[in-house]
Amino acid sequence: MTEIFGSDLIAKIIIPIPIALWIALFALYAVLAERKISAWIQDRVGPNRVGKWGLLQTIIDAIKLIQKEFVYPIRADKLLFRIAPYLVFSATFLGYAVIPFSSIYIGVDLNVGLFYFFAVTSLGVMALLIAGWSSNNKYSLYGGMRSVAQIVSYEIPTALSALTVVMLSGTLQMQKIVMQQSGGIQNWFIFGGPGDVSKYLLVPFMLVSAVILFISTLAETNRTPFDLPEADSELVAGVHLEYSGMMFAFFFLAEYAQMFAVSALVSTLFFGGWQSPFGNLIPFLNTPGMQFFWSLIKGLFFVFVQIWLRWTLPRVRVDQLMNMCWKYLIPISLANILIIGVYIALK
Amino acid sequence: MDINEIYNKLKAVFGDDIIELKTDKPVDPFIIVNPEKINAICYFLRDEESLQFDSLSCLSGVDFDKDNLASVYHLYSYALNHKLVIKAIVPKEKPELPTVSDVWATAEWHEREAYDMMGIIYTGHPDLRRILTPEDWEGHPLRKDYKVQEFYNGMKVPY
Amino acid sequence: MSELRTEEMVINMGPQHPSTHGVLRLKVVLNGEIVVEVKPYIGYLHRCFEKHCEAMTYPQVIPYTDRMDYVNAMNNELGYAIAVEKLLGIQVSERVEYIRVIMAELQRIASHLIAIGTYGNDAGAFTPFLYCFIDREKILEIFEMTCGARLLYNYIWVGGLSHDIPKDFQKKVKEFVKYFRPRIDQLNGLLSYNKIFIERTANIGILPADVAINGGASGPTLRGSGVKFDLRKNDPYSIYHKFDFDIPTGTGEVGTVGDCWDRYMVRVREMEQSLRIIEQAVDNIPEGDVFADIPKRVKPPVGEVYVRTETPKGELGYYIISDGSLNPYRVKARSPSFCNLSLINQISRGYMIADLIMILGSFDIVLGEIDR
Amino acid sequence: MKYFKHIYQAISTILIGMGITFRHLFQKSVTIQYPEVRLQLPERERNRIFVNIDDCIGCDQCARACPVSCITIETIKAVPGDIVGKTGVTSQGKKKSLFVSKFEIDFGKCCFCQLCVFPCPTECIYMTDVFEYSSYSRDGLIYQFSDMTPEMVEEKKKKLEEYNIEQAKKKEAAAKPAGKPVNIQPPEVKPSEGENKAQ
Repeated sequence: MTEIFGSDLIAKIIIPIPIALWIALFALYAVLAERKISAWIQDRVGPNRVGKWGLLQTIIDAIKLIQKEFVYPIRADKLLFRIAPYLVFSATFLGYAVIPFSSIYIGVDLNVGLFYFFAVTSLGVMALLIAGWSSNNKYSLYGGMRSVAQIVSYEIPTALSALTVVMLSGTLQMQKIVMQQSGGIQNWFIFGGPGDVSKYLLVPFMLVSAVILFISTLAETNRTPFDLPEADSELVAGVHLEYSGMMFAFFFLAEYAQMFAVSALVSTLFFGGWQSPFGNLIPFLNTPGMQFFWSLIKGLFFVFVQIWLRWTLPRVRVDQLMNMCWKYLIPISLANILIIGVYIALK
Repeated sequence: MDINEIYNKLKAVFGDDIIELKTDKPVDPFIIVNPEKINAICYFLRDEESLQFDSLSCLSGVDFDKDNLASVYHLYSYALNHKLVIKAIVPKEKPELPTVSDVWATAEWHEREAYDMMGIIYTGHPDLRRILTPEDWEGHPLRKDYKVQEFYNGMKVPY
Repeated sequence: MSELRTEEMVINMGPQHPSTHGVLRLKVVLNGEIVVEVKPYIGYLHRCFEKHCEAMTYPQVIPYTDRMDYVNAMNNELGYAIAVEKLLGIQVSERVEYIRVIMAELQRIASHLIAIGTYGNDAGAFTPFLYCFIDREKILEIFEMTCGARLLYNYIWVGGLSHDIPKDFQKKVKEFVKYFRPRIDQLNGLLSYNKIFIERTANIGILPADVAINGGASGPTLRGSGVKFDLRKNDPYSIYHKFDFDIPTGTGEVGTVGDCWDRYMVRVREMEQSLRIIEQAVDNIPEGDVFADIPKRVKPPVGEVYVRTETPKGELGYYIISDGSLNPYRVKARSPSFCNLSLINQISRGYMIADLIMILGSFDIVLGEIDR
Repeated sequence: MKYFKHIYQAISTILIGMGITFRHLFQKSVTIQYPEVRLQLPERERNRIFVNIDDCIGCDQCARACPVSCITIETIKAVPGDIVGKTGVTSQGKKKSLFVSKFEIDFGKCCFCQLCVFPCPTECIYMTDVFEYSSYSRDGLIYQFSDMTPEMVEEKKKKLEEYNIEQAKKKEAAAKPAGKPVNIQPPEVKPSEGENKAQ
């Protein structure tokens, strides 16, 4: 990057801008997509008044939110109340730094990229707790407490299932993980990554790993069926309860940004990231420009699955959430690690 | 079980506390009982092997006539599939009678409602508060001589 | 180190809360997420139904009964009409009875659809809610076609009906029955047997049969506890004795008998039974005049009557005292939701706050009926 | 074993649910784009009431049938020789002998129960399918169906008063010799057939 921009500093300033733009654009249209897909699932039409097919709907909504006054609950801790939404958003935004969008475009290709991703995104939990506590509302406090328990617990299966890939690839560097999956669909880590025929033995275990990663990242983004911090039927809106206007919009933005971040993580680790599924058969599909396309399309696919799940499933209860994590996801992913370890040792 | 049999059975046990059996009115015959013994009678009705009135369908307060209020119990037996109506009549000056909420748990809210609407006081009730009207409401609205209060918390009541 | 001081938290759930199904206020004492005590406060929707009735003539009360359980107006009217007819000593014609039964059963399905849909919504699944409303819309269309109103019908009158059925009524009803059967299966696939939903509802809020009977529970709440009791069968009114249908009860299929899932599932199965009744009735509507028995003046003799009917919520009883004038002396409505709700404190202790929502939802309360 | 059964159940039922919602993704929506597309309302539709005042004889039956008392009717007796309305008879040929000086329906109170429609002897009050009549103030929901201007009301009232005084004088005069009261003919209202009337 330094070669392109001539200076390291300028590169560092310029590189995050497309990501920020992408987040803004994505959040706008993910909200619309969420509303449209939910509408289609429910045999409705969805937003269709503002712009063609409602394309401008969320922009109008955002403008409305910007115009709104900041309302502070009486006796709220104003400072903490104020900074919480921005903290949530920045935690998510920091995670984007290590997501490879293309072979030439990644914020920072850290050698501990994956580790950094988990570390930084879980900072968001602090902000949620701050938001819940500072609102001075019992429902919000419950939401905040739940989200802490939930996100902290689900860090473990997330990390454990990602570890299977790390074991196979031998690196934490995101760009390297993607590079290893080059050469077509059969080299993706969901199919055992690069290697001889024996790697196909790993397919069921990698599939389990990918599913666990998907489930636990879903829980970390607080989406149905794991949207306990904001469970609208019990806690009304949980941590978001007292927020209005732009501050609420930031929570919203952060949620959608994180949806894409974790989807990109799943696709990076298991589905080849920006790699074309056809490998080098069609070289055009593997040019840096097309790599953007692949990384986005894969990410968006998982975003779609998240939306799809949300409009299908009921919400789990808080103790069942913990049960699921500690009794099901963690043991299974540990077993998975063991099996992959045995495989590596035998090879 | 026929109402006459029930009446005779009750009469045999409680004697003068069972005041009257009325069957002349159209439909639904009922038994008028001494309000002070209502609790004991209800226990008997529930626990007696041949009666087994295990549920209270409905408990209503009624403005019986000019001087009296009535508490009407519609009983039903799931076990034996028969019904009974008993009435306890209390004077308006002292509308008190024992609760039956320890016999049938459902009576708890029904009695609260009767208290709220009619002003019948059920002695021994665990939580006799107003249930439908606000706690600081004046008067008992379903009495025939009820006058709407002029102001409630500064708001004009008859709009 | 001195012990950590902990105290219970009191949460006011409602009167404005998305899951209290109206303006119900629950004062919940919580120990962490565990419910220690629930105290319902009702009366926010009190509209003086009983006092109003004393100033109305008998036919004028019917629009008021509609507004008690507003998602179930037909059954409210039916109970009231039967009660007044009993006071008057009128026997209505076969045709009227058949139409009444069809209407009541359609309304039962509509009411259960709301119960099921909102229950899914309580659990966090919004999609079944809207599917249920799509189906309910079809029923409301039939009602609208028949009497012009969609929610509050004033259709079943003392001695008859306000309108005869329109020409293509039978066709529409049959179409609906045909359309609705697969929708129940879809609902079962989407919600009833969903593992998460089962986890949320099975073994939650267990209501043993003896507590249910003693506490005055009725309808699906009672049947969910395994008591095979339905007024349509056990104390038949109208012409329900002519129809062949089963009484679904809670069996503890996925949990314990009397848990939330059983109460929910009783409703789903009751919809199937209602379809059966409708199918039997719709082809056999006899010819006749639905207005013939409507009295010119409703002036019952002195007397009193207690009539109970099986509404979707449970046993709706009308205790009507007549003093021989044009206006009833006293009308007391024994509403099923009122009695069912009074059980909530007993059975929700020790469960979590999320379960409390599920327990409340499984009673299918309508505040219009509780507060009257 | 139960452990794996739980996992199997969870996955299979979730997939069933997802299958159902996926199928619905491609189904036609049931929404009606309301202001542009309108449903054909059934002919029995019960919405805003309309009163055909030309046929109204001012018998007050609808107001008495109303459970919420949202109908207010005031009438002035017509003096003999005065023609009520344009023709003095309803479209069915019934004689009108009352000026309906006030016929108000408060749709803020109306509960659309249709009880007012059935007793009307001339079928002049009926429910239409107009449902869009919201208003910014509650007064906007009070509909006046009488077509009489205040001046006309004043005039008729005066006329009646004069007539009454005249009649009283006549009566007084007549009472002395014969003692036979002269009544003003009450409006002829046939007993209600409305209750039996279907649409």
